[in-house]
Amino acid sequence: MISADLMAVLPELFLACAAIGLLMLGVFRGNSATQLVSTLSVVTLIVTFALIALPPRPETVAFGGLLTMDGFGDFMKLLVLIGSGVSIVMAQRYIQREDMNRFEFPVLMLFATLGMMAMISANDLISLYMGLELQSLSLYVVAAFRRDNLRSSEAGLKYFVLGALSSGMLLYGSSMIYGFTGTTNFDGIAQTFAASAGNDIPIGLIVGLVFLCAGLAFKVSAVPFHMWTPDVYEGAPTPVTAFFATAPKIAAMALFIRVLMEPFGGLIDQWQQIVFFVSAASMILGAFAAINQSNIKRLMAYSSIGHIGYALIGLASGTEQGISGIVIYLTIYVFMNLGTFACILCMRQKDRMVEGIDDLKGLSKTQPMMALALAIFMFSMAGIPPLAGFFGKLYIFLAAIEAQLYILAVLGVLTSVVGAFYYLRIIKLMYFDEPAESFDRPIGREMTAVLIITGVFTLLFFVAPGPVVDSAAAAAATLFPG
Amino acid sequence: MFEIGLEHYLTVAAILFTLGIFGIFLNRKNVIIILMSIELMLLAVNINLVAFSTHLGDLLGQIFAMFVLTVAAAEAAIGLAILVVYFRNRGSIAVEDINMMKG
Amino acid sequence: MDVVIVGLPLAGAIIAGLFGRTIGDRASQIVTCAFMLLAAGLSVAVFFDVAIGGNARTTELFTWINSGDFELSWALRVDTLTAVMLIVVNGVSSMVHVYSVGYMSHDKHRPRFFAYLSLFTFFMLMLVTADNFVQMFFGWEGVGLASYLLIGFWYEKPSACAAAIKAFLVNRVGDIGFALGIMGAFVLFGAVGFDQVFSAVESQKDAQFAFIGIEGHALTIICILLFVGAMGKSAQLGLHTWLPDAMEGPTPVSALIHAATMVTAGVFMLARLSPMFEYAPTALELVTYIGAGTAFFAATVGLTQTDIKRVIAYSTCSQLGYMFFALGVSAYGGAIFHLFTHAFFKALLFLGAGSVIHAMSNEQDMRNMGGIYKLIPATYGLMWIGSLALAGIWPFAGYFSKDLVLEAAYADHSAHGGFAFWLGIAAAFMTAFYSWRLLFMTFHGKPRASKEVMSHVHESPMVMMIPLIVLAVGAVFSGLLGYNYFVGDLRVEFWGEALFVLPENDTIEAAHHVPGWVPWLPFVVAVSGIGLAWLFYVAKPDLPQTFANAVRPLYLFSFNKWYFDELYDALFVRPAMALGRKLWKAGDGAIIDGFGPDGVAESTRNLAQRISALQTGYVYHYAFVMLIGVVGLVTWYFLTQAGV
Amino acid sequence: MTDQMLSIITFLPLVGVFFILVFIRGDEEAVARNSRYTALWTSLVTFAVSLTLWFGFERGTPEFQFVEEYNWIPSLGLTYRMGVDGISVLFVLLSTLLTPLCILASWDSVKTRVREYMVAFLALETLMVGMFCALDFMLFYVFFEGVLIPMFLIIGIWGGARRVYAAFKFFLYTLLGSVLMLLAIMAIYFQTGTMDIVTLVSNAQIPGNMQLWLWLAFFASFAVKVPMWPVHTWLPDAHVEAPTAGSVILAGVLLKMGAYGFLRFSLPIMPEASAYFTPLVFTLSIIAVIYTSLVALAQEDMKKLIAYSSVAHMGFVTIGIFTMNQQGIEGAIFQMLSHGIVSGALFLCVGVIYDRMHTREIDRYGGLVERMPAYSVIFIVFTLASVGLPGTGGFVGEFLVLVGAFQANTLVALLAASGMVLGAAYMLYLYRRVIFGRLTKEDLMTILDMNWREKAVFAPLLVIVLWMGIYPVSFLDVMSASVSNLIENYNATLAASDGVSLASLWSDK
Amino acid sequence: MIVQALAFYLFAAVTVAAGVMVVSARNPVHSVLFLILAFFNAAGLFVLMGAEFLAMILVVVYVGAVAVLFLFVVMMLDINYAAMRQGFLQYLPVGALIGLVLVVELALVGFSWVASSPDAPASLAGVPIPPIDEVHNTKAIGQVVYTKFAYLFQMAGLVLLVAMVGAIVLTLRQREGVRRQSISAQVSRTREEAVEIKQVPTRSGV
Repeated sequence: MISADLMAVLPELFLACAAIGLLMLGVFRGNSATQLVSTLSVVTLIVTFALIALPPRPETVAFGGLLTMDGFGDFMKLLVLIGSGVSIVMAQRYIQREDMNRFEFPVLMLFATLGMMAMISANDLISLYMGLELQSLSLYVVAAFRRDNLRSSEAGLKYFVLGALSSGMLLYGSSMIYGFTGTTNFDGIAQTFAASAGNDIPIGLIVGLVFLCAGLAFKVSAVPFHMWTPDVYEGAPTPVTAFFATAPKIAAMALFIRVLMEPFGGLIDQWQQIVFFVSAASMILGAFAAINQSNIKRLMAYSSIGHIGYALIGLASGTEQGISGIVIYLTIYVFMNLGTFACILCMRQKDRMVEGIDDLKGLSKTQPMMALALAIFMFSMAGIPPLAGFFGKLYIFLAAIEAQLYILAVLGVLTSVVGAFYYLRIIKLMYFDEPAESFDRPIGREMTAVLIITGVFTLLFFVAPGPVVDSAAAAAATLFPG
Repeated sequence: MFEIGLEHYLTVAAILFTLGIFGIFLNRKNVIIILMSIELMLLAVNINLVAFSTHLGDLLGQIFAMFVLTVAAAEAAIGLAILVVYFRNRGSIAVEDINMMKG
Repeated sequence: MDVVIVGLPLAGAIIAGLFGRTIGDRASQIVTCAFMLLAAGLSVAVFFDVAIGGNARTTELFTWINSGDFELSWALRVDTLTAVMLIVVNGVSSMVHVYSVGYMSHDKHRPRFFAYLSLFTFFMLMLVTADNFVQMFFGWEGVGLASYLLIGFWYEKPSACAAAIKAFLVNRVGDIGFALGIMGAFVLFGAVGFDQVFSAVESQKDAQFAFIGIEGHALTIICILLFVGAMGKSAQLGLHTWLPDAMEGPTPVSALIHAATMVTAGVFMLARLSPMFEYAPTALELVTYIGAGTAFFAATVGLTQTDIKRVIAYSTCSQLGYMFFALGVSAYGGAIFHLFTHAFFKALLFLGAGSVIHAMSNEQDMRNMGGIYKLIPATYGLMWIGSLALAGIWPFAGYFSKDLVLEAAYADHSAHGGFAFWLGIAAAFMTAFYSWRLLFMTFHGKPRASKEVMSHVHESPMVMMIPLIVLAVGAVFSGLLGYNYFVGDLRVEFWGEALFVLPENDTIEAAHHVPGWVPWLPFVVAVSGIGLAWLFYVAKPDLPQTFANAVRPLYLFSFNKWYFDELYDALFVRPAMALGRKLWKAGDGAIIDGFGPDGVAESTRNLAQRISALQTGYVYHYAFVMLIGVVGLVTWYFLTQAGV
Repeated sequence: MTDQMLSIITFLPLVGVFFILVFIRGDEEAVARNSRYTALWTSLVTFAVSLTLWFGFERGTPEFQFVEEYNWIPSLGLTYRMGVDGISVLFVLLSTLLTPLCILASWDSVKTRVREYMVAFLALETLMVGMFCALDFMLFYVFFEGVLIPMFLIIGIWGGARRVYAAFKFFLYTLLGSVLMLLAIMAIYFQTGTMDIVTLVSNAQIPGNMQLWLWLAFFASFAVKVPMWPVHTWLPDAHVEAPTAGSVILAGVLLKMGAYGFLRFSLPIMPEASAYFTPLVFTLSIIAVIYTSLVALAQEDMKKLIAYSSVAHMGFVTIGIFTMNQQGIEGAIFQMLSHGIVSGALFLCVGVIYDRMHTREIDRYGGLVERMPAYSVIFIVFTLASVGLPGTGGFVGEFLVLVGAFQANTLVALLAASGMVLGAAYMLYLYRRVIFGRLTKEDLMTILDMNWREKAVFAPLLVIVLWMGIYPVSFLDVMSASVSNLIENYNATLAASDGVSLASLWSDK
Repeated sequence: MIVQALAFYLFAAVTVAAGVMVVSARNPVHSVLFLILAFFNAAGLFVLMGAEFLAMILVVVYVGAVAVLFLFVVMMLDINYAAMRQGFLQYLPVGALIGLVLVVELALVGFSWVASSPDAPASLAGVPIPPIDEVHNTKAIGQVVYTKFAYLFQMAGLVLLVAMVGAIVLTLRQREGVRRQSISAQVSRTREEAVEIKQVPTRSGV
């Protein structure tokens, strides 16, 4: 039994062991080994990726119901691994330049990734909590990783305080749920609803669910639990922000989906209202608040809030269509965001990072290819066809219409128009304005590679959306047995 | 009145939890108090869990509580570490001073 | 041959217009004049073939528009009516072309001018040869265009440009009516070809039809709409304001377009559509009233004008009124007859006036003329011929046509007929008066021009005089020769199918049987008008001033053309410009943009400001927001799920 | 080969883009020159290829032709399906015709970032052509919206002083409309289970009450695109600020997209709602015709004036479409085509003098005929075509629309006809102020007439506008079968339904 | 029964009171001390509920380690705690209201449990508490933690590892100029490099 369990968690196991191994390597070799450790971290992630992607993985429940391995989880894990891997790649140069050159950085990223994978697979409130905390603690640290930088440490502090508050809420909710169902296991919880046929739902359970959702909504940074996002995105070191914007979002979203769809699938009428509200509020805030920003990282924070709002529409619909919509959306979102952050990481003048949106002025003249890439990402985020972002929104809205969530759909398209405004503003700066000071060149081979890959993906997604769409749909389908 | 049931424990936990939250947003003095408030919240959660555990006759709640305690300790460590780092940079941990980034 | 007649002017226009600068002024003139003369010659041949030989025909060229039932082709329909018009158009046009060679000899844009003239002729020919409404509309608008171009020929003069636009726009107003009439005809008859429509009139004569909510007799409505078109083109009361201003164009243009041909297009149209109008008595009545009113109104204005060309222009307007009331009393042949004779003498008058202007170094104001009859005797004589024809003195052409028109009006024995008759008589008196006022002021009395101008006064060259003489011949003999064919005993064979009159409406027949005093009355008033003019301007030259002062309001009313221009300016032109500006600034700018995109953008920005102000940076605020979120949701569930 | 004809036409410009981006290297001068030539040749070849549509198109049948179909996103039932019928084929040709002319017109006037400019234009061509060919709803939407991107850049980068404002207004305004349509498309998909336009057009089966909502959503998109009053204000700004060629494409093709949408979707798919809302469309169109004509009278900027005239002309188009009879609809299509040519040419006319004087203010001109006779001739021809003089393309469409409108509602016809007067007023007034008058302005004394390149741009337009006026049958024949089929279906559906009412708009959700 | 109730009320009251003081004490040191008091009393509550092991580790781990850590940091940072800033009272009414609402709601939830589920769904209990006279609490926990919940136990280990790494990476500073012991260097010294043998000539001095 144990060996079967271990086989089921082989990727996670490998990742954990490799992380510890790399930690030891770092400890013995000192900070001079940072480059080595981070390269090896990327290798580790690639191997983990392969371990998930390549061998056939039957749908199993491991450790007596604590973890579940299914297609949905695997797909989301792959996305997380992509996010983490690319973030580490992009961080390599940065941590050298910005006095962060310590081997713990990639190791902590690995631990965070591990935590995310644990979250995604969680099939029990306790394993959910443990995975979440493993992830969160690592993230608190990497957010504050530039310890001599006030912004970075402020970001870490804020993230920590609010994160701890949110885990407190999540825990309180968990305890309620435990109390009112008598179990923490997802399958068990689901069974209680099956038994009670959904007509006699104790209020405590709903309150527990609200608290749980609050905790999860914090992790996906959905309004009104989003307040940390802009500050942390701004303050954290840029590669970390890139990381924040991708991997943890995916993991938290996966968790959110799993929790609501599997154990609480029977309570859809109740939580739909929460998700509805949270989604609407996120879309609105994401669209409006970004307009005023002058710091591009901050802008991306609001943008990600908005994107999460869209993704949550799919969740609100609670249908298979909706979930596959989210999966597709998040896939595209990861690529767009990584590309955008690659551009942001290239914003260096005289060997110093700049983050002002105005620094992008006239980029199309000084660095046309980078401007082109960023323009592609911006149009894509705005959801203009034929770029990838449009298809993400398309699937989400399709789900909303199918589930007759017309209000959310209308709200979604309206806010996407408002959102388009600030994406366009960046394009305007790059293309319509006269050049300001140009950025340092060259931008580095790995950045070029990231830009090209994500850019081509975003631009040409429409040519053959089939593979991504189909595998995402297949992944989502595993949440809907029968 | 003298029959101490689950609801009594839950009420105590609720009060403690609320106190914890209060501590976070009413406090202007320093961040350490916030960390302590978080500890209070987690304590409330633990009381909840144990109370449910006892009344359900199920050990799971206590095990959950144990892991919560473990994590809370880790959290406290990280929190204090970040706090120290922040203090070194800013020279203050007054909550009101932590607003370099906003808008 | 029909195609050649129509095509020659177009070819001339294209050659002169596009290649005029390459081939030079002289070649352009030769080409256009030659083509026109050729066309005129051919027209005469066609006239004999068709009108006398009774050989009406239609040449179909190729399909034009084909949309569902809305089918029509480019086609040339030549019957007697067309043949008459061909003579008029090509005859006058060729004369004007030749005349212009002399008149425009100092202008540097001659090829352009001749191209315009030929182009106009082409459109006019398309109009008269149309076999369907839409092609007629094509010619209709085309002559409008040519008129616009020719009026604005001297583009450097702001007044010319303004007059050109005014002419085009006022015509357009009429054209709306025409267009709507065509559409009505299409709706009613399901076709726009004349043959189909005319053959269907009988069956639809009682059809009802709703137009802008007004239910009414279909044919009447359609005919009135069509008549509105004719009013525009033929400068009838209400839509006449462009015609006097059109005198800004070179004088040959005035002769060709604004006297002989284009302005008579309305008359032609109504005659062409006689099968329809015959079944719309109310429309005919309206035509009569408008025509009579115009005849009278224009004559009153003509009394006081001082610009030599404007006087003639008002006279044209007035004569057109005669033609219209002739149409209105179903005397189609009479109307066309008057059109025919009028073309000659009015062109003659205009060209004569042009000759005077030419002689006076482009002076047009009669108050600055006088005493030149000895210097340009030929012109003087020709002007006399023209005026006599206009006034309707036997045996000049006008006598035959005008008298017949008035007799027909009288013979209609109806209220509108009577109205037309008496106004017509009054107008005839005034016509004679202002014609001789013109003659006397221009040629007699003491010279009022400067010495220098007077020293240059000279007779026009032969190239200008020959057309004048040709036209003068027409002005003298056309009435006499045409009377029998147009309105006399031969009229039935002559017109053939081209005109249609219900037997009970045949006023021409009736006109031959009016009381004896009726034919004499016009002659009498004409002679007395001439006498009065002699009294005012030759015998007692200070009398006009005294008289004008005595009836000053009336004088001003006439002098200012009944204030039509001022009225329209206040009613349409100014409000349109002001409204446009207001709609632009206030409507588009303040309201639509203000509440629309700009307003939304502004409030979005405001909202954005507020929302990002929420992000205070303080951890406790953030925690507070989270708390509110949670408490809010929990409370929501407590409220909605209570009892569950 | 011919099986993929539409795809070839659609994506041929992208081959040019590829060449420009990949193969053109060198100093700025060389890049600019080579980009120009590459773009020109690409678009000319595209046009030449597209002529096969003209010759190969079988008249007299309402069927879609040149149809091709491939899987795209099978899970959603989305296919890559292209095809043209009598309505769309002409717009494809219009697009392929105008693009090379635009490129030629920008030859000298665009001096900066020539490479990007040409790329944007070729990409725009692909999107425009694709939009008219698309037979899958989502594919249509992708092209429909995608057009915004290159146009936004064209206005924003190469535009005038207030280009940023104009570009944003254009983009956001039209985006706002379109996204609502997106939702409606989805709703149709769930209602009918297909995104195949051919199926939908012939047999949509959407309940009447739902139609009203869907119709309004489509209306939001198309009305902005057309643009109809009162959502037209983006147009003057966009036109004024866009570079000449941008204005040409904007007026020539992009405005047609909205009207095309009405024709292709609103009428056949939602016939009951269309019938229900016809009075609304008529009202707005009439206001558009009169209102914008009056506004045009007051303009001081040439491009703005022509832009407003576009709104007025498109008002005729919308009237024609909703008359629901052969003349009205054919007139509307014809009017769109001729307006595409005429307003394009007018913008080019403005461009000619703008390139010389760098101002569009009417007061800065006057008496140009003195120095620029050829220009004056061309300008007057297109002015008159815009005025709707018989014998030019402008007349046929306008007249047919009025004929159609007269059958539907005489008051509409009367009021719309008043646009004929106002149209003549502002156009002739413009012409007079620019061309006529005495040449007094110092800086105009040395202005040069058009060169061979400019004449080459106008020559085909001139030929077409006269061809359309004198022998319009060659165009009407192409569309008539499709239009009559459309009307038959429409009437059949209406006859079968028991109507809808506004009350039902709010009930039943 | 009465004793139990009295004990509960005592512990509960002190816990809550101490909690209030944690939040409101002016001096952070006092706050920490009140926190410790709260923990002690909560441990008492745990004992009342039969969770002895948890009560034990609450005292040992929390009071012994975490709270002391707090105290340590408070002292180390040497914060001036004098100023009670403005704005506290400003938010108090709203905050108090919301807090009150929350408390009431959460308490209501507690009472609803009793009302809604009178008999515990014991069938669902994955890990039933063995009778106290057979297996005591600590042992019962021990029996499952390393078997059934081994995965969680490992995860807890990783969490602690991350906490450790994080704390070190954030706070450990290697100052320049501080002399350190290098054991390997010391150990690997050889005689040759440590000792230099000087041949000092006699009678000439060094």
